[in-house]
Amino acid sequence: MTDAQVNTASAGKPLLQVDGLEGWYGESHVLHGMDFHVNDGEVVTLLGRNGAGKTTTIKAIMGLLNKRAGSVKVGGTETINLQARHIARLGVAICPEERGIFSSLSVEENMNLPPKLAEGGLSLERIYDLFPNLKERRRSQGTKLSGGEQQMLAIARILRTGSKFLLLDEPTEGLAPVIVQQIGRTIAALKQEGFTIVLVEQNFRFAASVADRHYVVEQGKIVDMIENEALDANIDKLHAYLGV
Amino acid sequence: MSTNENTKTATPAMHRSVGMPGHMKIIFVVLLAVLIALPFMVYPVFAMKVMCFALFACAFNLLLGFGGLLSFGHAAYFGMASYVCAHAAKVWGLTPELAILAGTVTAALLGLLIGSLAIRRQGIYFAMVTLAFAQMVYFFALQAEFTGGEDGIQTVPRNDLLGLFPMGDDIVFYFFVLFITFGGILFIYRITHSPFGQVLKAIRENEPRAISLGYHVNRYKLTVFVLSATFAGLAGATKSQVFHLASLTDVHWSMSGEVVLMTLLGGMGTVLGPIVGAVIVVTMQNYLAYLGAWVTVIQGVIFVIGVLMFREGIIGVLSKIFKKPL
Amino acid sequence: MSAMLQASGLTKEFKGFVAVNNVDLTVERGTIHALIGPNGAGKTTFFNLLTKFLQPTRGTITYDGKDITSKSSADIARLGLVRSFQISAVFDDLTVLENVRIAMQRRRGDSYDFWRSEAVLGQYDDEARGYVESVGLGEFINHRAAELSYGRKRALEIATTLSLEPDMLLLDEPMAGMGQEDVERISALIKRISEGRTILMVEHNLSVVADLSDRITVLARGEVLAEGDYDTVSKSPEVIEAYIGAGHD
Amino acid sequence: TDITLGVLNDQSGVYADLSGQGSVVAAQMAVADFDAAGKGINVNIISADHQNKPDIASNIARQWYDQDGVDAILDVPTSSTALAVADVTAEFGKVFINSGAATSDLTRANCQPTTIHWTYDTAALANGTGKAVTEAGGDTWFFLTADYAFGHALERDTTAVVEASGGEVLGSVAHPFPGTDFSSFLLQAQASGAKVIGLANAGADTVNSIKQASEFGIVQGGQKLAGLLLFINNVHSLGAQTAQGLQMTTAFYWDMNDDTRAFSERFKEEMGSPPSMVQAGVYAGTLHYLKAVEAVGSDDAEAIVATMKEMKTDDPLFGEGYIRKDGRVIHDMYLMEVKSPEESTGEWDLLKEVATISGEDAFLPMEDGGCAFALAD
Amino acid sequence: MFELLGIPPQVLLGQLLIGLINGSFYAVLSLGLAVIFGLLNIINFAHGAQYMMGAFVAWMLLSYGGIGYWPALFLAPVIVGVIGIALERVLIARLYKLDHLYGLLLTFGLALIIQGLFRNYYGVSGLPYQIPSALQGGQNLGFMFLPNYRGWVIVASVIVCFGTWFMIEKTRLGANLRAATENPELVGAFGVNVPRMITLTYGFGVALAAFAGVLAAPIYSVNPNMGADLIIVVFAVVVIGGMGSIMGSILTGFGLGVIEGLTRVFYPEGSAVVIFVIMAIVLMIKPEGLFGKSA
Ligand SMILES: Nc1ncnc2c1ncn2[C@@H]1O[C@H](COP(=O)(O)OP(=O)(O)OP(=O)(O)O)[C@@H](O)[C@H]1O
Ligand SMILES: Nc1ncnc2c1ncn2[C@@H]1O[C@H](COP(=O)(O)OP(=O)(O)OP(=O)(O)O)[C@@H](O)[C@H]1O
Ligand SMILES: [Mg+2]
Ligand SMILES: [Mg+2]
Repeated sequence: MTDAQVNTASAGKPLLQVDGLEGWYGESHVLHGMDFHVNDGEVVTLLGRNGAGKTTTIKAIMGLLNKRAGSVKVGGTETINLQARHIARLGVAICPEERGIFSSLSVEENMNLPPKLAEGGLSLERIYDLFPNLKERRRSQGTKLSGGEQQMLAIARILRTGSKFLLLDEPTEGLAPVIVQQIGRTIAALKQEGFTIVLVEQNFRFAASVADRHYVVEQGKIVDMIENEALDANIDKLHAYLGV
Repeated sequence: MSTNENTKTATPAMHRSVGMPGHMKIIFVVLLAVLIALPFMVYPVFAMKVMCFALFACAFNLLLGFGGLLSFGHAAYFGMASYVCAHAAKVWGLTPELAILAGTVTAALLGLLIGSLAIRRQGIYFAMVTLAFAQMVYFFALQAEFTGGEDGIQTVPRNDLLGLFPMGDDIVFYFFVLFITFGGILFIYRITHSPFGQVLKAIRENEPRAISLGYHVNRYKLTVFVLSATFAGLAGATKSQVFHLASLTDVHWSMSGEVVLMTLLGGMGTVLGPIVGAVIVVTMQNYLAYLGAWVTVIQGVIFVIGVLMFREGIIGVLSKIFKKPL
Repeated sequence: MSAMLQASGLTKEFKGFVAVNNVDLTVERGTIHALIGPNGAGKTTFFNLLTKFLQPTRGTITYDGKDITSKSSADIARLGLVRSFQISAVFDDLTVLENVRIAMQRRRGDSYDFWRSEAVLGQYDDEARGYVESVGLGEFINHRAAELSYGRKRALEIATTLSLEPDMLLLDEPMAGMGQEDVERISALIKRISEGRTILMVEHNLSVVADLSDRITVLARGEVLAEGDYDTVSKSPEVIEAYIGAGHD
Repeated sequence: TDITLGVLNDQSGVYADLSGQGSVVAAQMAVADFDAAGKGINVNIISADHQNKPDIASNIARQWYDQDGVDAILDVPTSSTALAVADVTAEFGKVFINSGAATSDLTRANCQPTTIHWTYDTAALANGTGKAVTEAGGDTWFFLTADYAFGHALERDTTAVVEASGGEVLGSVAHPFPGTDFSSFLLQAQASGAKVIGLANAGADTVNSIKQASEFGIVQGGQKLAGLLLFINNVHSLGAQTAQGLQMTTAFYWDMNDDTRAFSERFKEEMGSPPSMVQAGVYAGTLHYLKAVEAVGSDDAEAIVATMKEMKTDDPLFGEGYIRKDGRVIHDMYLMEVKSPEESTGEWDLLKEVATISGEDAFLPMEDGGCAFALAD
Repeated sequence: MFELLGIPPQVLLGQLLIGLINGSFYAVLSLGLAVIFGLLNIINFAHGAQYMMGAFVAWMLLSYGGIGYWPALFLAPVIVGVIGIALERVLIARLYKLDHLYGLLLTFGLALIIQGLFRNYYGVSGLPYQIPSALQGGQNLGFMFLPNYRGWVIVASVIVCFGTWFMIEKTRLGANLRAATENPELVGAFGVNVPRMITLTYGFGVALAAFAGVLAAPIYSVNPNMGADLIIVVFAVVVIGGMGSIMGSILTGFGLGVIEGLTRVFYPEGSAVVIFVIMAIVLMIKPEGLFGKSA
């Protein structure tokens, strides 16, 4: 199935256009020609089993993979040969799977670390409203936070930068249900404000509650795309993909 | 499922029922053959020096490459053993094997003392604690009467082996040294490939997990520390018999640095790396001596090139090429 | 029924911050007990206290009738109380088989034998293979652990733990980051191994908790908020507010 | 006859300037001046860096004797390496002509029949400076001693001389070797009230001590510094401004007479600086050795050493002298004083002679030395 | 007047002051080392050589260019810093992904090369460098004669140390630097130019070493070996202070100078080893160092 065929219902123009993306870790070839796109203002998820290549895709978009080929266009700019920091300046921000909290920085310093790239980031008050734990622990060393608190911090800090295109890799992992719901609401709110989000999720119930479309990743390829409205109709197919 | 997981099937760590893998047996046999022929090809004292340092580097590698502990004070064991052995041979008139034993035991005890304090610390702190203690040992060697201070212990005699066989001839003594060092290296190989070695590897990989499995991690670290110090001492003691002298050079921190260099240059965590590293460094010192003032510059250039070109050490690189642990 | 593990008045303070506050907890022999609670509630810290990876500020721990408050981590493991980690813990550079053998070796006690060839470890192979197969990793037995996917690493960790023949297991978020298929496999595995053992686990996946646990303790801000079976706990308004959230079905 | 000479010294470390390549040049000049080739003696000179490590020195010495056919080893500064080389030389029955090392043990407790010690030793330094300074009124001393064998030996020997000359030692402080900051020790020396501060150290340690003494105004305060082992290079690096008035003992100074000036001029063309006393000693030793070879007519070491000890020494740099049975070369030593900047006329015009000390007075008598083989018959 | 262990109090006061002066050198040097280690995870074994280069460049500026002490105090660190930057770009930058042992090995090699080259061209005896005329002479403090220059050394190093501390601990730039040492890729992914930042940091650390070298030139012998043995003492200072703690290395630098100074009075032979004894004790009792954050 090609990308053109599935692209019917979504509004807006593609902010991210990925064509024939290949990716390697050293010698091992992990991405085998990914084709997909994300429109401006959309929330799109990547679903797939462990090891399918979701994280690798995210890293490839962000320019964090040493070896990649194909085409990744962000807002029309070809980024396949750009370094991560130049991609970041196009307004892309990442919340990595392993969270990337800095232990030599306090919570607040972690929060202030990513430079402001554009206007319109969330204010500190709003972030503390969303994640009260962080306010309470803001003077602590970043890695002294509990696993879940670190996850919150990783999300919070890219909301400040003003980047409107977020790559979230399993943002709900290890979070209490209340917080998961809160993150769901946050994502919805961000979408309202015009953010574009690529979300990697294991928890597809959560994914279904926030996303417009879902791409299914298998062995380094996009094997299917399901519109969120059509999810119920396709639930068996999806279960088969995910091996449930 | 993932293609990746199936590509590498015959992994090197695959279990075999025989003790030593075939290619290692061949390498050791060839090595032994070379060593037997060596004194007839190069200057025997030089050959003995190389072997002492090879053993020293292997002992150090046992701790760093297999125990995951970087000691920056191994000169302490090497040097103290060298002093005690020299003193035993010269003042007490002990035979070579007993003098060397005395030196080795001293190193083991020193290792036990320093090790039991140092292993409580990790990483660079561990390295610094060992350095600190080694500096104290150096200070002791400088101040103590019996070490002869700056002059060292000179004119150390080589008494008759077992009180029977004269050892004055370098070629004869060479074979005694060969026995000690080659035996030591084989023993170290065995340690790294023993049940104990497996546990060490596990501890190095993931210490908290090893603890949670019930391992008293510190006892293992201490054991490997003492073993390493002991073999370092064996090397140092033997060296003092080879050269008829023990001096401050052997306890100075730059000696600790040298053994780190040898190991890294050859390839830490490999069996042959330290040996190759020792050969290179000792040869370099020996032959560069004729280049006069440029010696340090050339030495520096070699280290820089070594680090930039052979990051995993020479043997580390070779072992990658041949896809076999060497 | 009798208490397998009992913590009373357990407290941990970090420079002016109380992470675990005067917690009393009893785990009955032969049950699966779940510990849940919001992020930062102190669950991992509590585990660390039980296994002495952290030193309690106050309180006592009794295991199988013995006071273990002053024992070391390794000794606690030797008594049969073994833990897993929130972030998966395997020995990356060892093969699957060797990972399991390391644990068995400790139980048999030849681990200091530095003069013997590792070939003697071959004696454990058959038994180790059994544990590996029991978690469904048979076909990966000679792979380096580093090459396994996340879910399989968790399975390997459990196999390793099991080979110690522990009486009690502490599992910290065994399902975190796992795909659906793995969640179900590991759930089934936990159920299977709970036979004749006592398990205390931390988990955020509520359906797993509901499915597996006999009893649940909810921790919040370092204190016990509620305790009981799933139905009782999940209906408690405090728990819903602090943890489950209104939107959960 | 074919002769191979090995110059073994420090070519990269702290003594490289006063021995090093300059000693090799000095040996070559001796060969040329002797016109060895014209006399049918084919001399080959090799050299190596012992890095001040006795094991390296001993290894090289062995290899030289065993494999490279070296007949005599020259120079070898630092006591520990010199003692090691002396032993190896005796073992192989070759010749060792030391110039660079200070330890008087080379001709005392650790003497060897094959060792010749040319230029200076701790006893001579002590005798020179210690005696002259004490007799000139500096009768209370305080020592700054490098905390290793050499420093302690120097302090011990000088103390003996000072006391024998009617002086008194008020105290001493041992500083780590090598050290960088001496101000603390200097303050202790200052507080002692001694008239003379004896510097029983060498190289950069001595230079730093003197530099800092001037900074703390110690000389202005009325105390006098005595450098027990100072080479011309050290004085040069201090500069006349800082070092003026300092007294020191030396076996050789380039500006003593026409012969030394002529030699030094040639040497300076090669090396860029005038020779140190160590380099001068290598020259003189080589020359004397070659004379003995010519006399013997072969490379028979035992005969050569015997001839060297029999023949009077006589060369342009050290003048006339002789070699004692224990291997000690007896020649005059000089007490010098550093010129003030006004007196100095050139970069290297640094010293003026205060007194000549005859060889018999400068070096310890053999009877007191404890050299077993020399005293045996 | 009372005496402490036979030492008159005015002598003791003098010794304390001297210790503080030596501590100034430790502080500036260990600060540079701590900056480089803390932020780049490289144990810069060439630090001693770079300190020596600072002194030499000052000497060269004077002898070849007639440029005196005061301009040299600024110029020499800049020149040596630029050389450091070149080294970092060409050589050290290739090692960041590896264990810090390799950085140590490489910089050790660099130190050998630098020292060897200087020895070949300038010999080992040392070169004269005079105290600037404005700072000649000294003050009689009653208990001791304090050379003006030594007083200046304390002032200059205190200013430099605290300036550096402020920059790293209290500014955004510093936070970026600290983060970049932990996970340079991620910091890059936030849009920060990490390689340039790291290069400049190395250059800055090297410049600190050179600054200490210029300070030292008038009072210590300017010779190629002047920094050779310093590195392990200075590194010990960093460890005692707590690795990664900038303030720790500053305060420890001054503190150890004083302790070493006192040892020189009571047990002079031991003054070379006292820092290591303290290091062993500190690491046994408080492994993260006096001012380090606990792991
Ligand atoms: N650093 C690495 N080096 C080598 N191979 C890797 C590396 N990281 C991931 N892989 C391999 O690449 C493949 C894709 O991994 P990736 O992390 O993208 O999966 P994922 O879909 O994000 O899985 P998960 O849901 O477990 O996070 C897997 O087979 C994995 O084993
Ligand atoms: N070493 C430490 N120093 C200071 N505070 C700490 C330390 N370890 C944990 N904390 C704090 O203690 C609290 C409890 O942490 P803990 O890791 O036990 O939470 P948790 O219940 O396991 O949370 P999660 O579900 O997110 O893993 C957190 O607020 C954390 O920030
Ligand atoms: Mg992933
Ligand atoms: Mg937790």
